[in-house]
Amino acid sequence: ADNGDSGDASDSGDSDLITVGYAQVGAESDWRTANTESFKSTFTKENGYELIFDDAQQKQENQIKAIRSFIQQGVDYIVVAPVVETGWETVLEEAKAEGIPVILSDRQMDVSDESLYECWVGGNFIKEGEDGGHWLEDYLKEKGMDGEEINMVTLQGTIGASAQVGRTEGFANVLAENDNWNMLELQTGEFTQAKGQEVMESFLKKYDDIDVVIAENDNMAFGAIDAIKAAGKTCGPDGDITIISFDAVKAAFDAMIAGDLNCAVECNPLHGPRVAEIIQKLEAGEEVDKIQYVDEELFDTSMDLEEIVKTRAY
Amino acid sequence: MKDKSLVRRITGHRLFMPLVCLAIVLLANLLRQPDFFKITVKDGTLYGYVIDVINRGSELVILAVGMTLVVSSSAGTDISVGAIMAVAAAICCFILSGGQVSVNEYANPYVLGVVIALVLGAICGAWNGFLVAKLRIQPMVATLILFTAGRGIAQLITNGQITYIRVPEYKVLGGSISGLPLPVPFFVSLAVVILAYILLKRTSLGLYIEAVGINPKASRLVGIKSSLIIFLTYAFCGLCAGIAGLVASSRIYSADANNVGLNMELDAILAVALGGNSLGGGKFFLMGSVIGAYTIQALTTTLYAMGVSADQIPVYKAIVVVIIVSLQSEELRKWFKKKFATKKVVESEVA
Amino acid sequence: MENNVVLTMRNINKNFPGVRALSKVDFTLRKGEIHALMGENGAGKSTLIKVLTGVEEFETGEIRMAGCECAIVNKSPEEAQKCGISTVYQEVNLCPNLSVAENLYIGREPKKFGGIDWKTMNKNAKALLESLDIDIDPKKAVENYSVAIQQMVAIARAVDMSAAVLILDEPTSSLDDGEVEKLFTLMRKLQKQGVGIIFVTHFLEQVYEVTDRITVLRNGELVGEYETAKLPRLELVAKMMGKDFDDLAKIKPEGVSKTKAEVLIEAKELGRRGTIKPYSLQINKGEVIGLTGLLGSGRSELARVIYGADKPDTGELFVNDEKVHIKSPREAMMRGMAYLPEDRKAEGIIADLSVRENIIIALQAKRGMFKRMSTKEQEEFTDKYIELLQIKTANRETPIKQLSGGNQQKVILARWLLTNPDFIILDEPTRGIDVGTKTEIQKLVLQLADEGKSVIFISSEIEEMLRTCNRMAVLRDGQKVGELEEDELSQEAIMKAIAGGDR
Amino acid sequence: MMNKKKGRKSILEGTGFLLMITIALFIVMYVIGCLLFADKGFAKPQVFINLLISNAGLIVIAAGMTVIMITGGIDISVGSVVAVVCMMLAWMMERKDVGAIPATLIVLGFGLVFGLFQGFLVSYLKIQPFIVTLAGMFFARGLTAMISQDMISIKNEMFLSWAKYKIVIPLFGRVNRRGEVMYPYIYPSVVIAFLVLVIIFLMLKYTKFGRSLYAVGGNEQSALMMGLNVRRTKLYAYVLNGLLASLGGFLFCLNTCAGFVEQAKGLEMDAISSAVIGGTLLTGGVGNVFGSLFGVLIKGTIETFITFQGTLSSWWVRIAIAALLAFFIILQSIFASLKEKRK
Ligand SMILES: Nc1ncnc2c1ncn2[C@@H]1O[C@H](COP(=O)(O)OP(=O)(O)OP(=O)(O)O)[C@@H](O)[C@H]1O
Ligand SMILES: Nc1ncnc2c1ncn2[C@@H]1O[C@H](COP(=O)(O)OP(=O)(O)OP(=O)(O)O)[C@@H](O)[C@H]1O
Ligand SMILES: [Mg+2]
Ligand SMILES: [Mg+2]
Repeated sequence: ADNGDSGDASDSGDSDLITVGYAQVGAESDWRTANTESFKSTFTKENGYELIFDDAQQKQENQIKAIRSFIQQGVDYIVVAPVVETGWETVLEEAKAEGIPVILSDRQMDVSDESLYECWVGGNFIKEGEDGGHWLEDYLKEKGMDGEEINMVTLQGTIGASAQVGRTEGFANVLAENDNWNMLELQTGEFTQAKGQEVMESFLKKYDDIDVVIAENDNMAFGAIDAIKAAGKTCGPDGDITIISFDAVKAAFDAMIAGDLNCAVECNPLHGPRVAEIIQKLEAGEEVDKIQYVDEELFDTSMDLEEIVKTRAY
Repeated sequence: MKDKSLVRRITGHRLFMPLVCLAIVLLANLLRQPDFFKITVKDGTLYGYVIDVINRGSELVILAVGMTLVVSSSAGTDISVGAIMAVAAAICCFILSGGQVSVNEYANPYVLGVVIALVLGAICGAWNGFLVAKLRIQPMVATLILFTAGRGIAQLITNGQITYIRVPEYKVLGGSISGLPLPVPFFVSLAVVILAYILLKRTSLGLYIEAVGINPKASRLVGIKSSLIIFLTYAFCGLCAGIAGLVASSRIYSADANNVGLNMELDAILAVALGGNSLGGGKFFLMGSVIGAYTIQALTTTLYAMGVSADQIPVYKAIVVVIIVSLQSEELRKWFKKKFATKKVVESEVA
Repeated sequence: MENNVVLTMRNINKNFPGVRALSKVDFTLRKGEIHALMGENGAGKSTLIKVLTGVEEFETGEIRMAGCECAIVNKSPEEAQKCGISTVYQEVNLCPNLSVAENLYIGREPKKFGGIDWKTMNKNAKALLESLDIDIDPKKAVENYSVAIQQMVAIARAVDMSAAVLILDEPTSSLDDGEVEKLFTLMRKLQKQGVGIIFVTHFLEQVYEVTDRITVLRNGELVGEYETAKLPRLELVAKMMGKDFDDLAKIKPEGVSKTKAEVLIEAKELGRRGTIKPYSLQINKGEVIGLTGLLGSGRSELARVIYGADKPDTGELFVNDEKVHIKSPREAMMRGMAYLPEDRKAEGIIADLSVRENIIIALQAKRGMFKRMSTKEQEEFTDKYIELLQIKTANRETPIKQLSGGNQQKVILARWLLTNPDFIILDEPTRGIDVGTKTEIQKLVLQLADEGKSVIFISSEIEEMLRTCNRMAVLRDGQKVGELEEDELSQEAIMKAIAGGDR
Repeated sequence: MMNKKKGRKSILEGTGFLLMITIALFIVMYVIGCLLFADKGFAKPQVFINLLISNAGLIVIAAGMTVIMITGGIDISVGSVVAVVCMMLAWMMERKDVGAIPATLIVLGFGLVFGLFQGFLVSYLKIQPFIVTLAGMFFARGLTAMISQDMISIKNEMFLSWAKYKIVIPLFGRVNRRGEVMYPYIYPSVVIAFLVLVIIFLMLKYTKFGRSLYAVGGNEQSALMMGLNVRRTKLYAYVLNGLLASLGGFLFCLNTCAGFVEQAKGLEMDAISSAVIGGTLLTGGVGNVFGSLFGVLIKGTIETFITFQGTLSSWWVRIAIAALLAFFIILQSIFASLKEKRK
């Protein structure tokens, strides 16, 4: 790497290693842990990298501090999985002034000047929401219920989180196309099982005729399943209530195999290799696309889940 | 004349205001949505919003018991209880799963997991107690350490994963047993309350705790080991957090280091205050705290039932809390009394 | 209003829950007069003062001050100060964390460039304290000084501010004779300047020394107002108590010298760095030992290291010839000791607990946590001592903080008597206690000694000590400088020993 | 002889002592950092300056917290107040086209009113500060969500120009990877934070109000009986704190330029622990704003340690922060008790 500053980490020790500073959100979910693991296993010394990892404990201030620290440590690349989309202008300009390229992962950033970062890698939450919606359309058709009045409720994620916003919006797009779908209520379960359960309990008491539950992550879906069972109802492919969930962690496969969950839309956390690819391109001086989606799938009980789960990394 | 004194005895009782507050919250429900009080039977257990309050409030009740004693003896609050819950849940699940992410049968005996979780909870409490009683660090600061580290320790134990124990018996503690009319957590909290009550009333521990909380110097001079008492209350509080952690973990048959007991410390402190206890230490009313805990849960359940968005709930909660504590405010009561009294004088003069 | 009257209170009524603290009380204060407010413990003296200065509200009545057309009601001490009333309350009220100088001048700090002028303030404070012969560093926090010094600081503050009325509620309770004399000089000076002074005390001598007039309260009711010169002592006492009072000069059975010389406690070179220099002391069974010395001479400290309230760092202690290591008050207590502390508010009362709990707590602690005394037993004990010491309280469940100062002291005394100790340290036990009870307490001390118990008795009142003590240890500057035996005890000898002339 | 001993003792006396320990420990810690991470450039001036830049808001909030803690109170609503202030700024400027200056004035006014309300409940209705401000915390956080559940980026030019205005210090220049000379720089927020510190310091030391705060915290009953207006003093303290919290929120917003519901969660704990590390007692009567500044810097240094270390797992980060915090608090308590013993 180029230099000029005597204090830069790139000069000391193994100067041929590429130093990458990764500002991670935290470890608030299994998804996140898998995401971190993906980076840690990709950016190893063997692969020619030195990774400086920082955990922001879900606080944007901490991430800003970390980026400033990366700048001072003279890293070659900064990768950020922003806690939130907003408020990055100042610190990104500081990075730009130092000439350090920034790559975003998972969530996007809302900045006025797109040249402040090189590119973004992540899942498409809106598409995930739409996928879930389309799956439901097909499923209902299959069951011959496409004309009927369908009552549904949504367990939203933490309000304002990208995943919540995107999935809600995506599903709403499909909802708008189906006049017979009736969204009774949206309430946040804050992405946790306990809250999801509590909110679902409340829904079940309020509405007698819920047909579909949209849970914006797996954990809330698990909570909802318990609440439904406690209320003396059933769920899953053979039950009264259809449940769609997002993320598709391993536990979700277990739930689908157990017949409690209908469908899980994947949200792929394995961003590390993709980011490494991008860095190699940038090192080679190539242009990269601004937006890079990772591949995501959808799983439901009609598939051979037992086999699929063996191949899953998280 | 006699009636009046009875009325006064009732209204003067220290649990009167907390009970009134709980009643008001419930009454508001009765007006807004009568089916709040509808109770049906499902699978031999009672089912309804009120049962939810009793069920969901259990952890809070358990925490409030421990918190009451801590507040009383040390005039400070333990802000680490939420984190300790996570630690207890994590260690229990870790032991029962033998380190796997998800298991369908116990890797170790259930009792072992529970006992170690409770012991660890008590040890966490003891650490807090050591800092407060021996090193004389201010309670909130002392417990800030575990508040910060607790969830980290829990994640360390579970290696950052949510550990699932998919064994039906594991769900019992946080669920219900058919034949039992009320959910199990209620009985757990009942047991904790009774245990604490007996401990405080059958021995002179309650008196010691109050004395130490009011005047530690004087207490030392009358032969009470002030620091030991403070230490014990923290250890007990840790134990309570451990129990609450187990219940919370059983509800989701897993250990979620980030979310078990999240923000529970604040609700627990609030419960203590709503129960008419002073956060300045000294005299305490255990039953007041229990009522306070149910008041908070009733409020939360109500707001959910009304469909208030979860992130706006705090606004309503704040308003209700301010109204409740204002109702309990000595100053406001004095002010009303004065107004009332002058009015009466004027009336009698007219007559 | 007569034109030399500065303050009148008419028909003042004040109720506390369950207690009628003041009922139809009248009070008149004239210009340039020192007016004693007398009464037994719980008669309502402090309450009257608190009502006047706005600490407590009153139900009905009227307060007028010279220069004001209409009746005034002070809502807070702040307003009272604005009316020209400055007050020293019964319990010392200073901010422990602030420096002496700040405590003297807070609320009226000298200013420079719009900000507080610390230099001038410290200089003024030094001067003010020196005028009272108090040699302390005004820059140090008040909490570093003993109760007595704090009391002097509070007095200095009030005196310095006094405009029309100065109120002193038992200011002399922890002062020694020298300090009291200084205070009187000051009071006389202010009197000449036309300040009206209200003076509360339980010391009859002091009343007759400085006051012009006496108002007597009993049970919250006004007994009457008298000119001091025209009211004989015994009559005053009778008025306060509502009954005749037998002369209390001779309570010590003369000539019954204690022949038993069985040693109960022996301290050898016991000391604590920074507070008390190593000393040796023998305490025999059935003996009352007095500790005497000037303010801050270390009397309290000497006693505290025996009880383990402060840990000694040199020397040895023997109880019944057995060497003991007392590391905490609890251990001392288990060996049959008891300690009534000097600072009632900080170390004695447990404010929010009831009278009952305050009385039984020491015995309960002695018995142990799991041997809880039954409620019935607790109530019996409490009632017994309320009766024995004539504690004035609405009932046994009243929080102790609602009792008058003197009655609080009785509760603490009851607490220790209940533990039936072999050896009891009484640090200023009669502080703030009325004449009648004071005699009772002195009798009690002698009775304890008769029963073969040993007592350390600390008091600033030499007469009281003379009446009760068999032997006295004299302290100066944290050092025990001598002992006076029974036959050497006289006012003169003690004064001499304290002053340290020939020793 | 006694007197001489007393004179020497008084150096260690009073509030200055804990502050001295704090400063000394901070310096030791920083030097250790410089040695440990010498190869990574810990010793660069900008690393230190970044501590100030990133924590400007916290410094002001901790100053307000110090004032409250001196009176023996506590305010756990400040984190939420910051959130609502940021949200209001963002919402007003982006959604309602309010100018940057009026928006700033409005949020400062909001802080004042918020403080007034909390102060009223604490001082006139005598409700426990913890509970009042807990309710305040809930309220402000919920209010944030009510204003908008979106994340709003601030794009207002004037506001951004405040946020990005670099005040360059023409010393210790170095060359960056593009070959340009870079000087250390600060933002205006740092200057504002320091101004606030100095003003609060002077107020605490040289005004009657400032001293009354200490008196009330030392012993409320005594302060009342000495003729201070305890209620008003406390009320003003909360009003001042409300103002400082909103000003802190404004500085915080200059750093993040955005408003969203989850912002500044847990900031109150940072402020409280900073004040405590700086020698302010939760029991009241003792405290110093410069102590709180060092408290903030120490916490910042601990975090900087961890970012420079750069390999810790998420959970180890929490544990490491707590361990360093524990180490610091315990050390401080040992020093304090040694001093107590010497007395
Ligand atoms: N805050 C209070 N609440 C209830 N009762 C009180 C309170 N303060 C005083 N009393 C009662 O009022 C009566 C008068 O008390 P006060 O303090 O005026 O007595 P005093 O004459 O000053 O006695 P002492 O010489 O012991 O100080 C006492 O019976 C006391 O118990
Ligand atoms: N004039 C003084 N100047 C400085 N310090 C003093 C003075 N008087 C008392 N002190 C402080 O008080 C301490 C001793 O007070 P102590 O309470 O033991 O006195 P005492 O003999 O019991 O008298 P009393 O109980 O009447 O106050 C000393 O260690 C000293 O710090
Ligand atoms: Mg009195
Ligand atoms: Mg003494």
